[in-house]
Amino acid sequence: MTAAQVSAPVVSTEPVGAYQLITLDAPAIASGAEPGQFVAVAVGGPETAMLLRRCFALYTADSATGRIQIVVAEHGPGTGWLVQVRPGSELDLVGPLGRPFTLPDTPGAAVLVAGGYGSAPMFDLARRLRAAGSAVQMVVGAGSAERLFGVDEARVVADSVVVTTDDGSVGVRGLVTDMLPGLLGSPGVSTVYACGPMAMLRAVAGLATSYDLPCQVAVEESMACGIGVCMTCVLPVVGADGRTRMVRSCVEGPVFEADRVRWKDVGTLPGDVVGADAMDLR
Amino acid sequence: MTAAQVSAPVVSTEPVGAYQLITLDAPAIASGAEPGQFVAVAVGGPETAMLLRRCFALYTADSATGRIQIVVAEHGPGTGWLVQVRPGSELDLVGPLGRPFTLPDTPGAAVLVAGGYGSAPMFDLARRLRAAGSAVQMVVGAGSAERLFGVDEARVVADSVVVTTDDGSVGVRGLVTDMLPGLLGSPGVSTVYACGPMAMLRAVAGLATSYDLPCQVAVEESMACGIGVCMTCVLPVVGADGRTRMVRSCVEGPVFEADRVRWKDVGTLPGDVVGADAMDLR
Amino acid sequence: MATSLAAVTLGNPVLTASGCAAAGRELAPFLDPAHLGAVVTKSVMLRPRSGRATPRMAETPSGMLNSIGLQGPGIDAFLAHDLPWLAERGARAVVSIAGGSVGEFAEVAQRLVGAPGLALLEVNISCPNVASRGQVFACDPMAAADVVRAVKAVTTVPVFAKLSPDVTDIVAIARSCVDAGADGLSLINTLLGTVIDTDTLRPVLTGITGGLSGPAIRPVAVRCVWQVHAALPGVPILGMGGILTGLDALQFVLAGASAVSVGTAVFHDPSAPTRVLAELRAALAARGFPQLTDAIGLAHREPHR
Amino acid sequence: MATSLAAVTLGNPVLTASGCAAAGRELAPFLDPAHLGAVVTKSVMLRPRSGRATPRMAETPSGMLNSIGLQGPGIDAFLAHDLPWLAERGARAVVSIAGGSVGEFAEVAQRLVGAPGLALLEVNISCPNVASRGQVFACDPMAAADVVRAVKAVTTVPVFAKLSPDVTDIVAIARSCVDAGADGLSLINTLLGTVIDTDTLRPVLTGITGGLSGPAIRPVAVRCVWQVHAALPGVPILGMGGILTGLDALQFVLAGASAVSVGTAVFHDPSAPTRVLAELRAALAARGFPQLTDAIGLAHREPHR
Ligand SMILES: Cc1cc2nc3c(=O)[nH]c(=O)nc-3n(C[C@H](O)[C@H](O)[C@H](O)COP(=O)(O)OP(=O)(O)OC[C@H]3O[C@@H](n4cnc5c(N)ncnc54)[C@H](O)[C@@H]3O)c2cc1C
Ligand SMILES: Cc1cc2nc3c(=O)[nH]c(=O)nc-3n(C[C@H](O)[C@H](O)[C@H](O)COP(=O)(O)OP(=O)(O)OC[C@H]3O[C@@H](n4cnc5c(N)ncnc54)[C@H](O)[C@@H]3O)c2cc1C
Ligand SMILES: Cc1cc2nc3c(=O)[nH]c(=O)nc-3n(C[C@H](O)[C@H](O)[C@H](O)COP(=O)(O)O)c2cc1C
Ligand SMILES: Cc1cc2nc3c(=O)[nH]c(=O)nc-3n(C[C@H](O)[C@H](O)[C@H](O)COP(=O)(O)O)c2cc1C
Ligand code: FES
Ligand code: FES
Repeated sequence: MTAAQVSAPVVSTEPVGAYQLITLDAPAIASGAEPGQFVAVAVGGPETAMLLRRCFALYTADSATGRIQIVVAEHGPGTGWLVQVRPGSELDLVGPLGRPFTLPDTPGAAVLVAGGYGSAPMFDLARRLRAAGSAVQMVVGAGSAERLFGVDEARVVADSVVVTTDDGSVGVRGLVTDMLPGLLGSPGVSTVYACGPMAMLRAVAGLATSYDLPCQVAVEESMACGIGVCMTCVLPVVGADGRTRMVRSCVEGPVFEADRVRWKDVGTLPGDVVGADAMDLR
Repeated sequence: MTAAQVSAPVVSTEPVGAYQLITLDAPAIASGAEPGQFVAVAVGGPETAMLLRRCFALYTADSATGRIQIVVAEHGPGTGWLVQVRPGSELDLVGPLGRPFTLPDTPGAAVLVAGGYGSAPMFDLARRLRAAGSAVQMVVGAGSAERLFGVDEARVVADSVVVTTDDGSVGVRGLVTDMLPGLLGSPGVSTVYACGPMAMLRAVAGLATSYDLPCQVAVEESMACGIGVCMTCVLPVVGADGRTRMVRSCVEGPVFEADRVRWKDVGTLPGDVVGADAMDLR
Repeated sequence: MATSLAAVTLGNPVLTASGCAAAGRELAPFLDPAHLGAVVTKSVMLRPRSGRATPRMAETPSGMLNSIGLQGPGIDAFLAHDLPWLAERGARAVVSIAGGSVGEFAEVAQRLVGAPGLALLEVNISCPNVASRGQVFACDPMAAADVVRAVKAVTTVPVFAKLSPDVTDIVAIARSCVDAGADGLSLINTLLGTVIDTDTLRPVLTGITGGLSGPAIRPVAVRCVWQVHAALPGVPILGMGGILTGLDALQFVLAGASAVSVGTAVFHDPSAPTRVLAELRAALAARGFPQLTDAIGLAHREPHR
Repeated sequence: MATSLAAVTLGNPVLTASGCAAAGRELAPFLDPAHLGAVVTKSVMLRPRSGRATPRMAETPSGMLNSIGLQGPGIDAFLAHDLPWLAERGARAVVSIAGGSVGEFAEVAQRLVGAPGLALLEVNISCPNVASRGQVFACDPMAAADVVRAVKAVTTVPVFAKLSPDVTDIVAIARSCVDAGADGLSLINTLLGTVIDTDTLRPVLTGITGGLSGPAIRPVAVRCVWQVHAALPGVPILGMGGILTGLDALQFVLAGASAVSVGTAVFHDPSAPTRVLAELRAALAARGFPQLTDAIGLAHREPHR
């Protein structure tokens, strides 16, 4: 669906572990949004020095109630402002943005891998997968217990859930990727979805490839506009023609086929990227 | 007393006519502040694009309770932010700043002339004048009824009060200065104080001179620092030596002897100002 | 609110800025490109360009740095896919062109001859994102003039030279471009800036320096418009740099701009150009200007009314 | 956190900026000037100067314009009243000097010979507030060098030339000053800007243009420090422009500054210099730098650790 710019009343805002769960009244965004899409939020209020919007994955988007939810990790000044916003005030949102996860053509068993707040888009995805007849196994991990988001909900929406923490405070000590070899090798597993830090996505992508499984990942690149006009959010992605281009993650992503992303070249300019040869002109 | 920089909790904030009356807990400023002094308030919160503090005359400063009050007229974005600040939040203040009104050496009858929020410093001044044995007559004016501040309080602190509005919605239709010829000519009147827009101050100054009365005015010049380091807030003032200098209204004012200010030259650079001859060097 | 940029009359004076609206299509959910004065497209070069490695941006106080490196599809793909889309929607196109050599500029301009919907060429001689500072045409009056002359020689639409503020004397560059045949000037491109990441202890941008845009630079942009209009009052100016509101746009008009581009503001507010237009219209009406042209350069004249 | 600016060792690297702290006295309620690296005084000229007519300032997004016009008491009054106050309090003074001619610079420097507490001269060849842009020494490598040479000839303290960012090639100006004997460079002075009042329809400032300062210009300032340090790694730099926090100061240090000046931030927060110092100290400690000097220019080196 088409993106809209709306002023959305904050219905509620509450801490959930290390995060702030913000519920907004935004019917124009809620209707038609799909898992993996995101919203771009203006931060700082009037006369702010922070010019750029901040992007957040949609955790829920309910066209019936017109509400959406985002899960905000406090990081710098923009998210610092956002977690302080009080119910009743309005947030200026643009969304839904980006390409969502797509469901498999035929049902099977999906493994959903989430790191930290990267689990946010996974619950709606899990519901849709199950509604379409797929089994869902979730692996939810984070640095520590309070940085896990939605473990209880995972137990509801998934057929099985594995939890990991780096410090072992909850679940298995270790990384989500430590759990994957067992899971991805299980009979029936037919597809992988992942959302989380880039290093995790890269590792998941590698494992999915080694098990010959299709894998979709939602990446998180620094974005100035979120709508495809600025070209700041690119990463090297291999096209259908086999050639690599610097592709905008805000409109052609954030969800990509994992095997299309040139993971080890992210943040570099490989010489074989289309148009890289023109760069040394000057 | 010395100025301090403090983080002051907002005790209360309420609309009063066209203004917002803000009460702050700021003992370091309240103790020792005198009428005519002001505070410089940081506006916009963290990450604001508004770099400069906004200045407000102290309406009250109570060393017993540690509280101060300011009267804020919404003007642009800074005051727009300030009038929205909620009780419990903290404002970053510097004060008390500037030279206050001084009391006459011998008691007499003082006429206090105030335009709009310019009445704010006048009530404490009136109380001090009466405590020192002077009679106080107040002339309080504004464009319209809701832009009058403190008429009821004026009736308490002054021996007589005249109210004017440009539109005649309350009191006498006209300008405060229309009332002055009668008042200044009354027997016993020995001094004049004024605070309000520059045009009003200039007119009051002229009338005081014509009645040969000493007059102190609190001016309002655009201020970048409020503490005397930037030289933005100057106006041409005649010194004891008879020579005119560009004088900082934040530290050598905001209260000036009205007859020292070269009213018609404000906003210009008269050729006889000390150092004006050096300006055409380059 | 019609205005003209040299021989071109525009329905209104608010345009997008090059590099801040791609070729218009992505803004369609938020505004109708045909309702703008024109869409200024991302600078296009002869060949496809990958642009730089990321990170390509850093937020700064009231601004941002970008170091895109002129990523683009090249002139052929632009002509095949981008320009026709604008033309079909009835939007006017100001095509921004860039080049690594005088010849490349001329070649790109040549390919654009007769292109549908093309109203004007903006010659980006000032992009500070390219590695070698020595090669920024806009910093050298001669080089700037050479580009303008070469482009003028091949095109029939008006040519605007887009200048960099990072020069000692912008009027000298402006004059040189006008003497070489520029029909007008676009002022300003970004300022060169750097942000150091205090965690990695290295520059944030892969390119070390990037272009500073947004409200932070607005006073510099208004100053450039003021200086150039004062020196060359007959030369039309497309003003830009930090415009967020209609009153910001009015500052540029009063300083001497005949039209304005809204750039970085689009990232904050995708419908900014149409909002700025509405606000500018209201601001002019509130000040009693029967038409935009009455306000152009007015701040140079002694107090009126 | 000792650092040195040429032959001068300072107890710490945080100074005030010229024109943003007067001669230190007014800051005494908020900080102890002796606890700063040094107090940089408002540029002083030979004769008393009235400065310009008001309005002298305009707030801008994350910045401000000023057009003070170098108001000051003249060198004699400065020597009689201002410098002794700093010396008595044990504060080090960097005296900023300005002039309308090479001779005036030299004359002011001459009068300062042997003045108590004088640690260093900062030669303000770059103030953009003066009417004639043609006369800004900092925009011409030759004129800049002439001033430096004349000042060096009469003084024994180190001489820092303070450069303007409003030039095509700041490295060329820097090099010219260093070749003429400058012991170091202060980077940067304000950028030239204009704001139009959309109510009066005229420029806000009486002087039309003014100097843009504050966080808005920080990326430009860091870029200038970066470029000059890259070209002249042995030349000490006093960095400034938009520093509000210790991390801002660290950006300048990593880009190549040996010390920093805190200017406009003082208007927002009168104790900003001491706060910045504390924050910088904490930031260095958190990053494991045993001393400040280990961080100077580090961002130029390839990723470490
Ligand atoms: C598609 C997408 C989905 C995201 N979903 C979520 C989410 O569901 N929950 C959540 O907490 N965060 C999410 N993020 C990350 C979030 O956008 C950043 O944490 C946030 O922008 C940081 O802003 P700041 O002002 O707090 O930090 P600062 O570091 O001060 O931000 C400065 C600038 O850098 C950009 N930036 C900084 N960190 C990131 C980052 N990790 N990713 C992208 N841009 C960054 C900011 O947008 C801003 O422009 C998402 C990012 C993207 C691109
Ligand atoms: C000594 C002094 C005492 C004052 N007392 C009061 C008071 O008691 N109540 C009250 O409502 N206002 C008072 N003012 C005026 C008040 O400071 C301005 O209205 C306010 O700064 C406007 O800020 P803004 O962001 O809303 O408007 P903007 O116009 O957006 O402000 C932009 C800039 O201009 C400056 N500025 C704008 N208008 C004025 C002005 N009239 N005087 C000085 N600076 C200005 C601002 O400080 C700011 O730096 C006083 C001013 C001074 C100097
Ligand atoms: C992300 C980005 C990309 C830009 N790309 C171009 C470009 O390709 N060609 C060009 O002439 N200017 C380019 N610019 C400069 C803008 O067109 C404009 O001149 C500048 O950003 C100042 O305006 P603003 O502050 O409104 O953005 C770009 C600016 C940004 C922010
Ligand atoms: C009000 C004001 C007055 C200034 N006066 C001078 C001056 O007299 N001499 C000088 O060299 N620089 C002067 N400057 C420039 C500052 O010293 C500094 O170089 C510049 O403002 C950038 O730093 P900042 O952003 O921290 O203020 C002045 C700046 C301001 C804001
Ligand atoms: S964020 Fe602007 S193109 Fe993707
Ligand atoms: S406001 Fe800075 S000196 Fe008065």
